[in-house]
Amino acid sequence: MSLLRDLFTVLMVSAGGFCFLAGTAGLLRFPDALTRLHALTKADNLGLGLIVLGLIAQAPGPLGALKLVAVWLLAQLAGATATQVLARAVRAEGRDSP
Amino acid sequence: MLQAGGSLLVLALMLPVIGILLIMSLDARHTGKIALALMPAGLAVALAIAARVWTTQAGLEYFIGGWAPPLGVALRADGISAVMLVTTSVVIGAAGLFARAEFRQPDNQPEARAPLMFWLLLLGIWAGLNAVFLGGDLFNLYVALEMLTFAAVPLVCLSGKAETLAAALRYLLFALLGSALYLLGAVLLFGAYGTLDIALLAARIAAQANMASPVWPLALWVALALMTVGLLAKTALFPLHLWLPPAHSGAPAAASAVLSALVVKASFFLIVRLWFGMLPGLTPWLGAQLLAALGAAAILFGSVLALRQARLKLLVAYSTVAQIGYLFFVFPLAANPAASTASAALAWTGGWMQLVSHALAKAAMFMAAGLIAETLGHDRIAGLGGVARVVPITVIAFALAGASLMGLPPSGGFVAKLLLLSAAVSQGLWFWAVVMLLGGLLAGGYLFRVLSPALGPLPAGWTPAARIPRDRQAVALVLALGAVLLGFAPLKSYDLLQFGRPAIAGAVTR
Amino acid sequence: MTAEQLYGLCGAGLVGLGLFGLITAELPLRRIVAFNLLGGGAFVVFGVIARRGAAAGLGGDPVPQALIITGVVVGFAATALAVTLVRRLHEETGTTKFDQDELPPETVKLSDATLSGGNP
Amino acid sequence: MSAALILDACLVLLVLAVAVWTIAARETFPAIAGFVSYGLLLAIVWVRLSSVDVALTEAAIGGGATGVLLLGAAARLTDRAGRRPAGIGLRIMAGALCLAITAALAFVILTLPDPAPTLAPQAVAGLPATGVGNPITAVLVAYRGIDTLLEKIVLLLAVIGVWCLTPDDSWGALPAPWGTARQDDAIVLLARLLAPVGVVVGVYIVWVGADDPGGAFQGGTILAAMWLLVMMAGLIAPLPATSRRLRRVLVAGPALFLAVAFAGFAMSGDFLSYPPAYAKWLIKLIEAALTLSIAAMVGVLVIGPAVRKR
Repeated sequence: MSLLRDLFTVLMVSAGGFCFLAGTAGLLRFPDALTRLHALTKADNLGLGLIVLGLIAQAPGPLGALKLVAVWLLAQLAGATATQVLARAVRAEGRDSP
Repeated sequence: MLQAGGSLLVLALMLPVIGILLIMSLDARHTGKIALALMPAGLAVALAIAARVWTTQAGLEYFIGGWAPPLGVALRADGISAVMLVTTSVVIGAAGLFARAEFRQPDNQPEARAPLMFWLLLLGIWAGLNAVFLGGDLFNLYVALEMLTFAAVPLVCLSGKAETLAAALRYLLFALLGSALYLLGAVLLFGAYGTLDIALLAARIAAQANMASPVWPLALWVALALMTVGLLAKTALFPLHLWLPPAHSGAPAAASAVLSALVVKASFFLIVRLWFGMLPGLTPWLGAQLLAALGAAAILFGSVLALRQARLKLLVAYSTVAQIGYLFFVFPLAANPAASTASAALAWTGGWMQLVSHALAKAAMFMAAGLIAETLGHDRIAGLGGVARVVPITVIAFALAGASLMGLPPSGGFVAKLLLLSAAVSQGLWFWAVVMLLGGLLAGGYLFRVLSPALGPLPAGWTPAARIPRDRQAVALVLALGAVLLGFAPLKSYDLLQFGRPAIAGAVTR
Repeated sequence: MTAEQLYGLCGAGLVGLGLFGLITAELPLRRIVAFNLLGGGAFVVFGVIARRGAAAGLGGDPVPQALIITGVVVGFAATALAVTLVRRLHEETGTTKFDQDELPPETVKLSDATLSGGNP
Repeated sequence: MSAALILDACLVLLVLAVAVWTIAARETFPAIAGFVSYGLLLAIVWVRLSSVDVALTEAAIGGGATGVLLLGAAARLTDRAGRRPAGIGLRIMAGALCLAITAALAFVILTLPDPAPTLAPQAVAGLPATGVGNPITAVLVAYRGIDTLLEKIVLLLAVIGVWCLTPDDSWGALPAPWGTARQDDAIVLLARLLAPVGVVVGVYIVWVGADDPGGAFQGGTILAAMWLLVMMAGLIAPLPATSRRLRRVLVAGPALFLAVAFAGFAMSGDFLSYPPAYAKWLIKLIEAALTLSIAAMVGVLVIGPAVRKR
């Protein structure tokens, strides 16, 4: 049982890590600010979600699991707002096309 | 050592802090009154501490919260702390009286910035100084040094002029570099000895030195070097003096007086604490000579640059660079393994006399320079003609303070330099004696440059830019007189400096 | 090599880097950043010393750990003061650069200085 | 070499690489971005060094508040580094000096005494007298409470110093950048959603700080961040330096701390000592008041002074 749980965690966290890697690759390779933001947020939200999911399996109790979910939600909120503000700033400066 | 006298130490530390908290929470029109009311109280506490050290002939010690080091923090006062506490409260009090009219909150008007800030920062400096002179714990002293920096830097640019902002920024960067190096050294000492308490460190270092195996641990020397360099940057010892002249000459006169008289001395005090207090009898001889060599360079370089200044306040600031140099002769002369105990004690007393008399004289001088600049509307030395006819008391104060800086008898500066000189000669370190004499001559030169035109005739059609009230001039005069009268202090009173003094030179077993 | 030693070397390296930046950077803001690097390095060294003192069921010696917290706070206050100073200087002068080795401008020649004792 | 050590080595290399970038980057903005990630990486280093309390502080201050300060300044300053950086001679000399210092430090660190001296047993032994369970809190508020008290005065002096940099004609005016920030509904939404949560988290971190990692500073910084956020969203106005209310909040924590410290003379014989029966509650009370003051101090330090009217 414990082995199965550990395996689940390893899988999920690795998948999450891969998402982060992909997001970073997008950040570096995509041509302009908006597409970069797009790549970054998509991949990172998913990546963090997967990692949190993997870690919930290891959480000491329901309270710990709840805290992990809260972390994910807060990161979502912060990420979404930051992206929104950044995107508007990019548009305002007229740099949305390469 | 008792906890009983310790409440005095706490009070000395906390009085200025109470002042800051009161001013911040009460109405602005009380600002100056609160600060000025605390100053006699602070002086009384400092005198009480000195009296206790004098009568018990030993240091006071207080473990805060009853937690003994190494877990807790100790406050300690020995002879030199007591002297510094008294000097500090005298100079701060004088600066307060001097600034009273200049930094008065306007009546029936909205609160003004500069008066509020001046008094808060002055109290901040006072708190930081007392914390440095009483601190027994290296980290607590780090916090004290930062208090001092954070209060001193904004005072430099209180006027908000662009050149003072640049001077303040340069000062801050030097000071931060100094604190970082100091902290790093303290960290290493904790790693090697498991305590930050100076007395415990001294005991553990001495125990280690008596063991056969690794006698000179690298950690100790790296830490000492880092901390010393850091503190030298804050003391503005040549060649780390670049920040001082613009900072000290740009501040308001009352603030310059405190910065030049006291703030740079605090870090010097800590270097002495480390070299003598933490390493009793182990003071490295070569390092001590190196410090004295830097001091000698500071005397010559600072004096020559003072001679070349076109503006009075800068001249006075460069004179500080030079006078700081004398202090560093204490290291070789009081820690010379070949010197007799009596000769070492002479040098020790001479060094502290130099510190106190320079504090009084330089405070008087900056105040006088500020008043002269106010009268004339500028402080160009070329345009000082006849100023002695307008503000005679001020010029007398400047001249008396100058006499002490030059080391003319019977001033405090004379006694200080004489003691250092005779220690140097008796120990065969005559080259330091030559530098001291040369420094006195150069000081005479730059003071002559100021006094000669000041005593001359007034240019025709001259009108003062401002009227200077007598009481402000009197403050400068009293301080200058203090510097001179210090030379008349009975020899017996110098013993205070020796109480609780760590064993130095002669006592070393070599 | 132990993990503590590894992080200790990291701290030593950070101190060197921060110091280098503090001495050589041209813009004051970059010097402030370098000062923070230097502070970080010093605290890491302290943290390693704390970790080495793990005992009594604790993961590290709590005294240095607490002091690091105090130190970080003081460092932040220093940064705030320095940054505000730089911003005000920029507001007043349009630049934040100041020459490090420049002496105050108005100096007179030594030969003139000794002669100018009299009233010109 | 164990797997953990390899990971540690990777982390160390990453930290050093980011530090090099921060020093070497030509432009200021990327250098500061590097510094923010340096702060976050250091937070991980602190966890690896078993100092969760420090990690929380580092994340809140090193990466967070300091980063905001530096980024805010970099965005406003128009200075560029000159075409030629500092003279090559100076750089070589500085480089040699720094290398020597690093080498000396490294040598000292590698030869520190073994077993290492430690105060941990004494710190634990003193805990019952303080009534708290987190030894770091005990050090900060009891054993070495004087450091914490003076540190608050240092912060207060920094606030005073920052206010001192207000131009005379703007004394009493609102700090500009937050007052005139363009309203952005995304930020407004974030402020409305996050601020209540953040306040709860901040208070929670202070509350558990008595027995678990956390404390007044970490919690206070989170509260400060929430204050800044609602100001940025334009939901509340910033307070001017002349605000009596703001000043009283700034002073409340240190003043209460000082009052309790002096009361210690009467209650248990020593300055800054606590009678064991009430120690825990007194410490919680002090921490609560300090949290409020810290939040105000950090907030004011980040906002900065009012700028010149144009």
